[in-house]
Amino acid sequence: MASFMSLRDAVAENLKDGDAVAFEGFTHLIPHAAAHEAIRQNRKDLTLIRMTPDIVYDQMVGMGMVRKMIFSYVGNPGVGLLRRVRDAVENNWPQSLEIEEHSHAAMANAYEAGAAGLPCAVFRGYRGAGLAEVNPNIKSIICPFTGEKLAAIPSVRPDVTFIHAQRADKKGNVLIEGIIGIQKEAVLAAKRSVVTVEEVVDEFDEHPNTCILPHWTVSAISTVPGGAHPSYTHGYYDRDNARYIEWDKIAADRDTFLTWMKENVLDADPDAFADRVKDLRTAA
Amino acid sequence: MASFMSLRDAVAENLKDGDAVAFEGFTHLIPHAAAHEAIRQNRKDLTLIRMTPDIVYDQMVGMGMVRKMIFSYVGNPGVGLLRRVRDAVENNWPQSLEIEEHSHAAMANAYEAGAAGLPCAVFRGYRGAGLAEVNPNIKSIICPFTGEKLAAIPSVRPDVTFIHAQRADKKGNVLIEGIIGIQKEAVLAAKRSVVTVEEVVDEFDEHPNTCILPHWTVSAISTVPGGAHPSYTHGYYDRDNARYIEWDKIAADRDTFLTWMKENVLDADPDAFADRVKDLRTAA
Amino acid sequence: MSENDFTPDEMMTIAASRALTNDDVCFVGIGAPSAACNVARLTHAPDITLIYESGTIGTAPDVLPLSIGDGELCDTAITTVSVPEMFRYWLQGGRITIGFLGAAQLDKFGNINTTVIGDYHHPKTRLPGGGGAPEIATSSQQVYITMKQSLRGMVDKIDFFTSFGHGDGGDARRKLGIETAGPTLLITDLAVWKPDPETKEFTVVSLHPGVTRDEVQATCGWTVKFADDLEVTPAPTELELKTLRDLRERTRIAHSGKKEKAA
Amino acid sequence: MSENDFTPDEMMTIAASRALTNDDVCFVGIGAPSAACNVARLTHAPDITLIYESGTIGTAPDVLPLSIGDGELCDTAITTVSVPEMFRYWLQGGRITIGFLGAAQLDKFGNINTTVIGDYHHPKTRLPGGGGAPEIATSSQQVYITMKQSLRGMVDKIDFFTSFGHGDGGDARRKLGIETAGPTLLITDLAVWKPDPETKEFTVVSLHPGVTRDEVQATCGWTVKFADDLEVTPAPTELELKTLRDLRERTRIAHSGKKEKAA
Repeated sequence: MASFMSLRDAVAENLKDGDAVAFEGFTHLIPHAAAHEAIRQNRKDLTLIRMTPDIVYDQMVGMGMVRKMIFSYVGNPGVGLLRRVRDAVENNWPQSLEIEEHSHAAMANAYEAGAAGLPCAVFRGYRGAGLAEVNPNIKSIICPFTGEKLAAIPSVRPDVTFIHAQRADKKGNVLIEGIIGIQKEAVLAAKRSVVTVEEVVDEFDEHPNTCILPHWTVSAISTVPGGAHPSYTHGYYDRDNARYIEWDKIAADRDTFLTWMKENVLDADPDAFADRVKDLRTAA
Repeated sequence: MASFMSLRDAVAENLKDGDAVAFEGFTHLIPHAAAHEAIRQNRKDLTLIRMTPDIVYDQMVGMGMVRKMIFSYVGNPGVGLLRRVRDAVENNWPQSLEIEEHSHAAMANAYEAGAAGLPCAVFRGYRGAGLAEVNPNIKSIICPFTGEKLAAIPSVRPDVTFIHAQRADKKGNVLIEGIIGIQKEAVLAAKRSVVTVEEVVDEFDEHPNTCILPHWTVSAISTVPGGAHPSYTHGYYDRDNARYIEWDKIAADRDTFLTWMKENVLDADPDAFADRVKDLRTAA
Repeated sequence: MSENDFTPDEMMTIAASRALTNDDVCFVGIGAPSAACNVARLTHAPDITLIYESGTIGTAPDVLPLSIGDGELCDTAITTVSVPEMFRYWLQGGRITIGFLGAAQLDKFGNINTTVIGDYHHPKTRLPGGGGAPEIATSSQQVYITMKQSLRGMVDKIDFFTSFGHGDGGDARRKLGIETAGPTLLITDLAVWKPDPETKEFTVVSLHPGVTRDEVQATCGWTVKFADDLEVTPAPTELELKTLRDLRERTRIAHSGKKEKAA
Repeated sequence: MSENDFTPDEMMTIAASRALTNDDVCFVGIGAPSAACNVARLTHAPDITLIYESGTIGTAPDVLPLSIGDGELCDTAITTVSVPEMFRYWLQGGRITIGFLGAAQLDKFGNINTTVIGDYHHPKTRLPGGGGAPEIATSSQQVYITMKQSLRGMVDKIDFFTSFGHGDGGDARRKLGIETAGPTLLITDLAVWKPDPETKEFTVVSLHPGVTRDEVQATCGWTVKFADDLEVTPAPTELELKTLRDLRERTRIAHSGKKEKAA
């Protein structure tokens, strides 16, 4: 049953050291504010799960919070590499990083299987792919009707999932629209879930088939306007592409990175996000 | 690529004797007009596929068009049994009927697997269920990670699927809304597909995440207002519950059934449907 | 309103409604389960979540649907999802607290037949079949069953295992790898039954007002066990009865209204 | 506008755009593939269906997206679906006619590496990884590849098989049970390549205007085969060039516009 609370309390209550955690978002609706709160609360020994780790995972890895990362594409979308992740993988800075790497199809199926309560995902994939040789969690099953060999990987079942969404209603039902990505599955697959929203409204007046998470599937809801920045929220504000391009420079150097993190994350708070999207607001 | 054509042509071009065919709809949007056209064209030796065979399948079975039926609930929803199907199963009238029976979960997964291009569906099901003993198409696989035994059944891949939908745009994209059921999967799983629609509009102005079948996934579109009657079309007209109750009496007797079929199906045409929903229209 | 001013069917529906709470997420079948769930929603459990297998989640119909896919279920739902999603994410995902089933045949361990009377391949009577029941019975956290008692319905041995209850009793579910609780409540027109903690045999724990042990036994095909501390089901309250009757009257008008219009 | 008034990169993008038709359903990656697909849509193939793995189907962006999930892709799409649906129904379902891939490393059989330079477990350079590529390469009916030629990129032996092309050539795909055609076209900044029907080795079938065989060989890590009937790629038309440049200019303004606003 969704409780409305501050983001600080939501993170404190739901994210523990050692957790397997997904901050999901597929370019759209990336829960930056929630990830920054996790950084401020200095959680350790995390297993980060995400199809497309980007800036916030680069930040958490660079801050030494992460033991392992499960992913399918580790890049700054449209810009290039994630330099903090590279530094961890190539040079163990600030600590070593275990990786479990999949394809998008595999991760999408693994979240789907997690949401569906299954122990594994079954799909046609990884044929001739090198990942099948380096990732022991890629196995296969045989179709009992055709004899076809299909790929199987464990379902993804995070301890806690964080997502950002457009809005909640007063009962705590959560609406996601636009590029909905994998967020619904990531919440349903998780034991606990925290949703930051742009706003809370009395009730929804949407199309009957929109993507809605009923209140009883969500643990906590925090109102954080701009909480996806520099990602975007469809209907609220645009993607701040310049920040993604800029990140490439910030993350290139360890000291520049640490200085930036202190100023923009450690010494900031969730209220800062509303300001950051002021000039990116879209017409409703 | 969707072609706009008369329902007569659409059925003639896409449904052949001996086909495995799904006329799908889950209470909502049942393609009655298309099924009646198939009856008029007197297709034979069909394998009918549907989660919830109801009046139209009762009619096709009673008219001797059906060799086999694959289903998960064979009832007149909210009313009772399907008397023509019973007569075929219990008394071989007008001919014997082979059945392949599943649970809803199994059929839903089998359509999903068909749409996903997989040879089989894998799910947690049929535990302790008698169907697993009488249906040789219910097998199992073992999760390679947990050792859990999961159910597997062949995916559903109809030769042709018929559905009814709210509307198409001029390019042939098809919009389905409300109780969307299994129709999208049934179309994507099939080799060919025919959609009857209430109307054709210039373009859609809907929510970005509505259920839409792109024009290149559909073979033929026919405009048949009222084409779901006595089922309903969300936003257009209500369910004609009285017809479902009435059917129980019509189907109870072979002669009454045959007389009704001649008057209401064989001697009618798709245009008749618009009249049948005249008094059931809902406010837009 | 006196204690006798209600029918056994009304008592059954109201007793079933009382077993539901605000925190429940119910997978609702048509008929008595649907009426019970909606009476609960309209009385003591306004926040209960009702899910129909057609894909409607958190629905609040003003009249009872004739089918599990009536339009009003969608109109009043929080959201409506596809049928594969319903069965994968919501039922198989373990999110349903109560699966509500009816039965054509029921045995004392809560196994249900709605498939055939007689042999499966050469049935005397072909029934509609299981629909969602086989997986509702195993994926819901608990299963509640409602049915009218009769010697034809409550039988020593069902003709077909449409859905699995407690098998031959005891830990039969665990032996099959089923982790959910299965049937934990049976509500008939005469009594409330619960499974014995050990044997899992349904035992009468409460007789509806005015019902005798003999009446229960006379309409049940197995030898009935009664709890030592057998209770009497509280009679329907005025509010419960009025809520159920109003709901049925609204339903009758809605359905007959259509009939007249369309005729 | 003379033949020399275009860059090799422009020629590459335009040559790639010409390979696309109105009937194609393209799974589009970011960068050169995205530009090529949108030039095709804005010139000779207005009805082409562009799909980005973020879930947008039939999208028609006015500017090139920076990421595969930019808002405009959704705004202009016929519909936007979830990511699991995208990979299950649309890619795995066999509905993609052309999967468009780039490469960090490519070998002569169209095998691609975008994962690591060096050993997987102790990489010299950790690249972003495969994303959708492993299954795009096997589930799309055909695969088109675009990349700029370089000795670092076009190598005799790739360090990691991110996605499978024709393996070691011949019927390597069939041996793995892969039924799709795989890489059927490679378009670089210097030439158009097609696999030999038998060996599946990429062979230059067309040199871009002004490009020599030596230039192609000098930027390619394997010994290049040239078709007997080697052609010259038609230079970009005025319309093609204008379309591409206008698209890039609109994109530049849109992205820098944001930058100024946000700074």
